[in-house]
Amino acid sequence: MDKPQQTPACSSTNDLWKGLEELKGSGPARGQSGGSQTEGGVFGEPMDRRAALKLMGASLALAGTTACGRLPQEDLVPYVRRPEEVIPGRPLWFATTLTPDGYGSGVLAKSDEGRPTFLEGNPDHPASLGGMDPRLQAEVLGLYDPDRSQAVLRGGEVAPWQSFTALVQEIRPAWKARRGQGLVLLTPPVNSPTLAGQIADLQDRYPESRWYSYDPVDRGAVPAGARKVFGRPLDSYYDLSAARVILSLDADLLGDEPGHLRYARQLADGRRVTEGHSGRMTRLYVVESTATITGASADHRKAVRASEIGLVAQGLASRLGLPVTPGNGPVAGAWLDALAKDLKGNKGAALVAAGYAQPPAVHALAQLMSHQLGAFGTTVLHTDPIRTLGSGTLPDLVSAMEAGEVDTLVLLDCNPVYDAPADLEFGKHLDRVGLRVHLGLYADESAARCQWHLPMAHPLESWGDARAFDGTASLVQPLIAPLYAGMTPIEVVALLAGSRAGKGPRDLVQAHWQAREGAGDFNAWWRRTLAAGVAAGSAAPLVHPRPTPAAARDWALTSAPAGGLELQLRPDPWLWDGRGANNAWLQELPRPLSKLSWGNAALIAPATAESLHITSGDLVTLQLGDRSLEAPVWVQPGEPRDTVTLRLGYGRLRAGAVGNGIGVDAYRLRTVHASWQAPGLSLKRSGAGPMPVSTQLHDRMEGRDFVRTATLAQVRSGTRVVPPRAPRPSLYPPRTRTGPVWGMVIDLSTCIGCTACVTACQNENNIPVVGREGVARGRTMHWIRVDRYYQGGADAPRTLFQPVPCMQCEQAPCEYACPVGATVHSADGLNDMVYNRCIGTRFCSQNCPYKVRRFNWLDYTRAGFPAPPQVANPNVTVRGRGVMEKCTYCVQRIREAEIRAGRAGRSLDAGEVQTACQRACPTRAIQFGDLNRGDSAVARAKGHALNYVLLAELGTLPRTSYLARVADPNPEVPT
Amino acid sequence: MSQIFKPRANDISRALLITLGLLILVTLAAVETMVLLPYITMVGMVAKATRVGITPPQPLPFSHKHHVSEVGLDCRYCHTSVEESAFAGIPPTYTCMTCHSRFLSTVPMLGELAQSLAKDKPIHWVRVNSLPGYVYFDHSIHLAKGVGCETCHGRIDRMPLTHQPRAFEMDFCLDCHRDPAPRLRPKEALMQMDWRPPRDRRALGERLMARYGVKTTGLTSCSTCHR
Amino acid sequence: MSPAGPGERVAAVALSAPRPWPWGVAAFSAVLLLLAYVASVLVLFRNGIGIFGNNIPVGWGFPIVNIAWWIDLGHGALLLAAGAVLAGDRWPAISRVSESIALFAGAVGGSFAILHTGRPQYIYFLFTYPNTLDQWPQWRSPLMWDFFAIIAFLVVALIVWSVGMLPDLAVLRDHAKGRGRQLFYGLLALGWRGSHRQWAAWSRARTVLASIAVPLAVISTGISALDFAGGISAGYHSTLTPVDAVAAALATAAGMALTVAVVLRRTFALDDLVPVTELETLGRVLLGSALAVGFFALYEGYMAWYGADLFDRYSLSQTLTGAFAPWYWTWIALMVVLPLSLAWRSLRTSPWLLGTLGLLANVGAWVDHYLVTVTPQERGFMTSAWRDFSPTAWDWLLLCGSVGFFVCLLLLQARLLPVLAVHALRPTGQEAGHG
Amino acid sequence: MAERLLVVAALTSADALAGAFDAAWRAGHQRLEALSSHPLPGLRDPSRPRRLTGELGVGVVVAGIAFLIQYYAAAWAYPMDVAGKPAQAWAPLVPAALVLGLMGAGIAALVSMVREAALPRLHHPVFDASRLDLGDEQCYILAIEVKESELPQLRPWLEGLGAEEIQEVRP
Repeated sequence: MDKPQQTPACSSTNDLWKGLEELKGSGPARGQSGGSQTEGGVFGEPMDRRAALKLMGASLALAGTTACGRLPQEDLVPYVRRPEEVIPGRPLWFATTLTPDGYGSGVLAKSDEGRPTFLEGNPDHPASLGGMDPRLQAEVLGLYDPDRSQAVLRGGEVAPWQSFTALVQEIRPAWKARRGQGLVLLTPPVNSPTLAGQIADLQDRYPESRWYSYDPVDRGAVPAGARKVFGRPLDSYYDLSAARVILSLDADLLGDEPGHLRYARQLADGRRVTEGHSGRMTRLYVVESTATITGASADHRKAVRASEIGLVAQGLASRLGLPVTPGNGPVAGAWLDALAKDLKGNKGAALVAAGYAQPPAVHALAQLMSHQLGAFGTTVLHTDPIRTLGSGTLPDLVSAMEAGEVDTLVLLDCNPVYDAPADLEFGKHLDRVGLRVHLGLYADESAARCQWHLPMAHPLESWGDARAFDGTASLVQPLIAPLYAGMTPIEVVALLAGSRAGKGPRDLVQAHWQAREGAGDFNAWWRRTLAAGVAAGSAAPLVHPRPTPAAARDWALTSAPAGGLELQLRPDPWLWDGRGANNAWLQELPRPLSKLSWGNAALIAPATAESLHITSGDLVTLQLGDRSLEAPVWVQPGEPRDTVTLRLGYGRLRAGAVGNGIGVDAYRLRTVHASWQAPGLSLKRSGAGPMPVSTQLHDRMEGRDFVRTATLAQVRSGTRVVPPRAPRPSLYPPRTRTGPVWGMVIDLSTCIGCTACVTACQNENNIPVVGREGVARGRTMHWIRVDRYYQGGADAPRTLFQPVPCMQCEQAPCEYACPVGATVHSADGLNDMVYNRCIGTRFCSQNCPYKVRRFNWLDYTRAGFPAPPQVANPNVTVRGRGVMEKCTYCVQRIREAEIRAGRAGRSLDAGEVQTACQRACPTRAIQFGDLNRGDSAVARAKGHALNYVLLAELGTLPRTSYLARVADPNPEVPT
Repeated sequence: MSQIFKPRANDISRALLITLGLLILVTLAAVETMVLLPYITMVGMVAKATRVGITPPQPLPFSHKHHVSEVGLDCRYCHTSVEESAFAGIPPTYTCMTCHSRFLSTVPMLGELAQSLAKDKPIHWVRVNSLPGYVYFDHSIHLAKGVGCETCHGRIDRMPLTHQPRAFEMDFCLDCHRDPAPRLRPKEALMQMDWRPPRDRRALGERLMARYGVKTTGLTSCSTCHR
Repeated sequence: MSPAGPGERVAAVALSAPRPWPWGVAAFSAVLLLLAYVASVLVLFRNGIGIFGNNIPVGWGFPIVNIAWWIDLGHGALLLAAGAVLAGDRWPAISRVSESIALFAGAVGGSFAILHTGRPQYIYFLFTYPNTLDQWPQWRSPLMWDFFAIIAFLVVALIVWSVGMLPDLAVLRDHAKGRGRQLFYGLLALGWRGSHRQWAAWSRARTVLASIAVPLAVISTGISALDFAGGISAGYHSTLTPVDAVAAALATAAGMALTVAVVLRRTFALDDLVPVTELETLGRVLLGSALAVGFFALYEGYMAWYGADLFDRYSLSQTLTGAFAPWYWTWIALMVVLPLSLAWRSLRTSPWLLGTLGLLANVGAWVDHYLVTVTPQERGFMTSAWRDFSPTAWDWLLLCGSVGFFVCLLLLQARLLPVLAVHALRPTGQEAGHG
Repeated sequence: MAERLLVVAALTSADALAGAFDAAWRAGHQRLEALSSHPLPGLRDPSRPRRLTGELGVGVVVAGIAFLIQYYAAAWAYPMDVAGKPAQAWAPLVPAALVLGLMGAGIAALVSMVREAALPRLHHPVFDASRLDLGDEQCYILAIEVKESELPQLRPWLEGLGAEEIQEVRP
C-alpha cells in the first residue's frame, strides 16, 4: 500500500470540483480500466437483453446470426489541470478520522481519482491499531448515500445557504443584546477539540446562551461511578496487554466499548497460541446480561440478568476483601471463589471492567475491585473525561423548553425527536420553541420538526478533529469536496458566533491547533499530523486517583432486583443509535450472535421462551408501564433468563429509502430513569408475524468437526488436537508450483466474530446488497461469511465463530463442474472465477461442499439497493445478472502487487499482498501469503500442529485452513 | 387413388432436398466467418460492430501524424502515466497549451482548447481504442516487459485521425501471452514507430525475456486479465 | 369403397372425424397452459432466474427437476419405441405413442436446458467452434456431456419418429380430400408408394435406428444422471444412480405411454385397433421397471448405511425418517408400490387402472428427480448453510406450462398426423417380416 | 421405340402377391414392383443384400472426429488447470464422442433409407391405379412395366396368377 500522502489531492477547490466531475461519472475514472462500470454490453444491458430476448425463441442454430448493433460510445475526459500527486489509474491514500461511536478512530482512505472508495484502519492510531469494524467501513458507503440531505430546507422547502446566513446575521445583534439568552445548543458529547473550543467561544460571546448535550448510547454511569469512588468524574480505559486475568461485568470490551478495536488486538495478542506464544493465555471471565462477542471469546461466561450483575459484583467484592455484604447472587459461590482466587493470584495483572449499561454502583465496585487488585496505573488507566459535555442534559433542556426559556434551539448532528427517551416527549416540547434549527446528514425525524434544516458535511468531506478513547487527537481531512454543500458543526457554530469571518473549515481547525501548538513550526506540525493521522503526544494525561475514604463502605444493593420479566436495551452493533439505519451494508450485515439481518427482534433465552410458550417468529406486545411496543421474537441462546433484549436504532420513519420502517423502534420503551434496563415488563403473544430474517438457520455442527477446539493444557502437553491425515492416494501426478502459492490461515483462537472482514470484503469487491427478501430466500452475497455454532446446553452454550471464505481448493470440485471453463485454476493455484465467461448453470455452487459461491439471481447492481457507482472499486468487475461470483483472495490486489514489482523488476516481498479481510481484522486472525516462502507468517502457521482444513475427507485440498480454537479454562471453576 | 403431383415434381423435390442440405452448410460457414471477422464482435447473441478502422468525430481534429512524425513529440510527453499506471493518460488541456498558447493559438480550429482552459471545462474526447470493462489491461507492465506501442496501436504516426488498427479480441492478446518472444522490443525501441526488428527476432526476444524477467507461466491464467 | 378399413379409420381421425367434447376441453386447457409457459418464459428473460425459488445452497430448483424429468421420460420412451421395433414392430399404439413421447418430451425438456441458465443469451459458449476468444467448452463437465447427449437424442428421436411416420403419411395422403391436404400430406409422404423395395429399405432403417436408439437412450439417461452422480454431494454421489435412472426412465415412459394410449383409444373409439393385450404389454414393462427401481432404492439405502460415511448416513436418515421422508415415501408409493398391483392379470387388463397408474408413475418420477436435485442440497456438508427450498409461483407456473406444451404437441399430432402406426396394423394371423 | 406402360394387378392375398411376383420375375420381367400397405414377408428382394457397414462406418468416423476435436481443444489449444486434473486426460472426452457417433449413425441410416427407397418420388404412374390404397391392409398390388405389344398375352397370364383386377396405366 502506498504511503499516506500529506495533503489530499483535493487541496484546492479547483481540484475538488474535479472530484465532483468524476462523481458525475465523466471523469478519468471511467477512462481507465473501467472496471467500475457495469459491463453494459456484456452483462445484459437492457437493450441487449431485449435483443437477446427476441432471439431466444429462435432455435439454437440461429445463435450468432442476429441483428447487429453498435458498441456504446465512451467519452475520455482528461483533467484541465492535473494535480501533481495524481497519476491517473493509481490510487492515493490519506489518513483521516471517523467517529461512528462518538470517539475518534483513525482510518486510511483510498482515493481513486478523487473518489473515496475504500477504508482501512490506521496502524498508527491508538484506537484502531490498523483494525476496522463494520461501522467504520460502512462510512464510505454512507458518504455517497443518495438519501443524504442535499440542501438547506426552510419549512421543508429548499432554500439557499445565504438565506440562513442572512437570518443569522439578522438575529445576531438581538442575541448580543440579550447576551444570548434563549439561544440553546444541543449536541452529542463533543469529542472534537476545535468544536469544543468553538462552543466555549460562542458562550463567551453569549454568556446567557445554554449548551446541552446527550448521547443515546448513554455512558453517564462511568464518570458517575468514578465520582462515587474518587469524588470526581473520571473516564477509565484498560491496557489489556498488561492483563493476565480479566473480568468483564457486562462490558462488551470487544464490541462497543470505546477503544474496542485496541482491546480486541491486545486481548488477541494475549491469547495467540501460534507465533512465539508465551505458553499462557490471558484468561477472560465474562458476566454479561446479553450475548455479545466478548462473552463468546470468554473462557468462562455467565449470563446474568442486568439487574443481578450488581449482586455478582457484590459477591466477588466481598471475596476480594472489600467491606461488602456478599448477598446471594445468581452465580454459584464456588464459581466466584475460583474467580476471586484467580484474580488475587494475578495482582497487578488483573482487572475488573464494568459496562456502561450497569448502574454507577457497579462501576464503583468495579473500580474498587480493580484498585484492590492493584490494577490502577497498569491495567486500568484513568483520565479526565475525554468528551466535553454541555452544561445540562436532555431532561434539563426539556424542562427549560417547558418553562419557555428557549426561543432558539440549534440541534447539531443529533436526532432527539427519534432517539430521546419516550417519556420526555421531546417532539411535543420542541414545537413550543420559537426558532428551531437542525444540522444533520439526513433530513431526519428531528429535521421534520424544525423550521430550518441544514445539510451536514460527511466526515469524509470535512475538516475537523476528534479525540480517541484515550484522548489522542487526530485530524479529520476531506477526501472530496462536500457533495451536497454540507457544513460541519464547527462552521455552523462559528457562523452563530459570528467568528467565521470568511474563514473556511480548514482555517477554523488550523486556527484552533495553531493556538495550541503555536510553539515551533506549525505548518510542519500540521503536515506531519495530517500524514500520520495522529497528533503526536496528544493523549490525555493519566490521573492517578485514590478512592476517597467515603468509598470504603458497603455497596450492597439496597433493594433486591425485582422478579418477573426485565426489559433490556442495547445499541444495535451496526446501526448503533440509529445513525446507520440507511446504510444498506450495515442493515444486511448479519449481527454477530443472532445472525439477524434487516431488522431487530425481542431476544429471549430458550428456557424463558419455552416457559412463555413463544417461539421465534411470534409477534409479542411488550408492555412497560403505559407504553407498549409490538415486536417479533427471536430465541437467542446465551441470553439471561427472564430478560427481553431489544436493539436500538430501528423503526426509523425518516432514515431514508433503505432504513425506513425496518425493525421496531425500541426507544418507544425507553425512559429517562431506565435508559438501559427496566423491570416490570409484561409480554403478550399477539399472533405470528413474518419470521425475522437470519443468514444462518442451523446452529449446531451435528458431529462434523468444522470448528476444532482444544484447551491450552492440551496444546502444552502436546496432545494432538488435529489427528494427522495421511495424504489421499491419487491417480494424478502431484503438482509442484514454482511461482508463488497463495494460501490463507484463519486462527479461530483469536477470531472474535466481529465480522469486520465481511464489510471490508464487501467494500473491496463491489459486493451487492440483496435486501430483506433476498436474505430471507438465502441469497446473501457476502463472499466471506462468519459461521456461528453453539456447543453445549441451549441456555449456557459455548459460542464458536468460523469465518468461511472460498477455500481455493487445489482439486476444486467446482472447476470440473463448469461446462464453459468459467472457473479454473490460475498458474499460482488460485481458483479463478471468470465472470464474463459464466453462463450461470450454477453447477459449481451445487458441487461446492463449502457453499461459498454466490450467484446474481437478479440484477442486484441496478435493482433493489444499488450501490452508488462512485463507491465501486475500479479494479474489480461489477457483476451483472445471472453470473456466479466468489472470493478470489482479492486477486486484484495480488496482480497489482505483481505489476508493481514487475515495473520495478523485483520480486514480491513476503506479506506485500494483503487481502481486504486480513487487513481489516482487528485481531490479525487472518494470515495470508505465499506458502512457497518459508519466511511468510502463513507458511509457518500452516506448519502449526493446530492447523487443519475443512472437510478434509473430501480430498479437495483447500488452500484456506484453520487453527483450532484454543481456550484456557480455569480448572478450579466448577462447570 | 389419384395422381397428386406432376412428373416434374420429382426432380424439383430432389433439387429442393439437396439445396436444403447445402443451405445448412452455407449458413454455418457464414456464421463462422462472421464470428472470425475483426469488424464484428458478439455481445450475447447480438453481433456488434467493433471500432476497427473507424475514426469517430472528435471535438478537435487532433492528428497523431502531425504531432508524432512531423513535430516529433515523444509519446510520453502527453501520455505521461503510460509507464507507471494502467492508464496511459490523456493529456490535460494544460499540456496542450504549453505549446499552443504560443503556436497556432489563434487558429479557430483550436478555439475549443483555449475555451477549455479559460472555462476550466475538460475536453470530451471520444474513446478510440477500447477494451471491455472486464479486461484489466495495464500499460505500465507491458512497457516494462518490452511491448512497444506499435504492437497494439499500429503506426499511430501515420494516422491523421486516430483509429483502432486491429480488433482487440482475446486471441490477439493470447498470441503474445502464449509466445511473447517474437514480439518484444529493446527498451529504446518501445516508442519507436518505424523500428526494424533484427533478422532473428525470436533470438532477440528470448534474450529480452531473460533480461526483463518475462515468465510465460501464468500469462494465460484467467485472472491475469479478468478480475 | 369397401367399409372403412383400419388404416382408413386412423386416417379419418386426422382428416375428418368429428371431435368428441373431451377433445375441446383438453385442447382449450392445454393451449391455456402453453400460454402460461410462454408468459413465464418472457418474464424469466426480463427479470432473470431470480424469479424462481432457488438459493444458495439449493442452486438447482424446479427448472432442473423439470429438465431431468422430461428428458428422462423421452429417453425411456425412445428405449420403449426401439424395443417395440426390435420385438417385431407390431404394436400400432406402442410404436406411435412412444416415438411421439420421445420427441415431444425431449423438446420440452431441451427448452428448460436453456431456460435454467443465468445468462441464456450466452448459451452458445457451449458450442464447439473456432472463435476469436480462443475459448473451448470444458469437457470434464457432465453438463457438457449432457448438452451433446440431448442434441444427439433429439436428432435420433426426430429421425425415428419421422421414419416411422412416413408410410402412414402416405395413407393420409391417399385418403385426403381437397387439393390442399393432398399436397400437404403428399409432400410429407415424399411419394411413398409401398413398393417392396421401399418396404425393405424402410424395415431395415427401422431396425438399424432401433439398434442405435437403444444404446443412445441408455447412455443419454446415464449422462443426465451423471449431472448429479458426477457431483460430490452426499445423497446423489452414487455409482448406481445412472443405472437406476434407466430403469426409472423406462417405468416413466411406459406409464406415460399407457396414459396416452388409454385416453387415445377411448377418445377416438379405436379400442379394437389397440387391443388390451397391447396395453398389458406396457403394463408388464411398467411392472418390471418398477421392480428394478425398487431394488435399486433398497440397494442404495443399504450402500449408504454400509459405506458408513458420516454424510451419506445422515442423508439416508433424513431420507427415511427426516426432512426428506415425505418426498421419499411418496416416490416409493407412486413408482414402486402401486405398480406392483400390475402383478395381477385382472388389474393388468383394466385400461383405466393402467392409465391411472401410468400417470401416477410419472408424478412419482418427478418427485424422484426432486429428491435427487433439491433435498440433498438443503442438508449439505456445511450445517451452517442448511436452508430449505421453497418454490415460487413462477416455478409452478413454468412446470404446469411445460405440461401444457407437451400436451399441445400430442394434440397437434392427433389433429394432423396418424395417431396409430398404420403399418403395424396387420391382417390377423399375419406375422411381420423384416429384411 | 414402342411406348411402355404399367400393368397394375390387384391380388387377393400376400401369398398370391408373392407367388405372382416370383412368377413374373422368372418370366423375365425386370421392371416390376410389389406394392402393399405393410412390409411383406417371404418376398424375394431382387436388389443386393445390404449390411450395416455404412452406418457403422459413419458412426465411428463421427465419434473419432468428435474425440479429436475435444482432445485438441482440451489438451492442445488451451490446456487449463481444471481441478488439478491433467489436461491430457482422455476419459472425459468419451461420452460426448460416443453420443455424437450414435447420432451420426442415425443420420446415416436416414440418408441411406431415403436413397435406397428412391425418395422423394412425388409422381409415379402407379398412383393412377385406382386399386392402390395403402390404408387397406388387404391391398396387394403387382405392378409390371411392359411394352404395349406385350399387353395382350400378359393379361390372361396375370389372371391365371389370381389377379382379381387388372389395370393399365400410361405414364
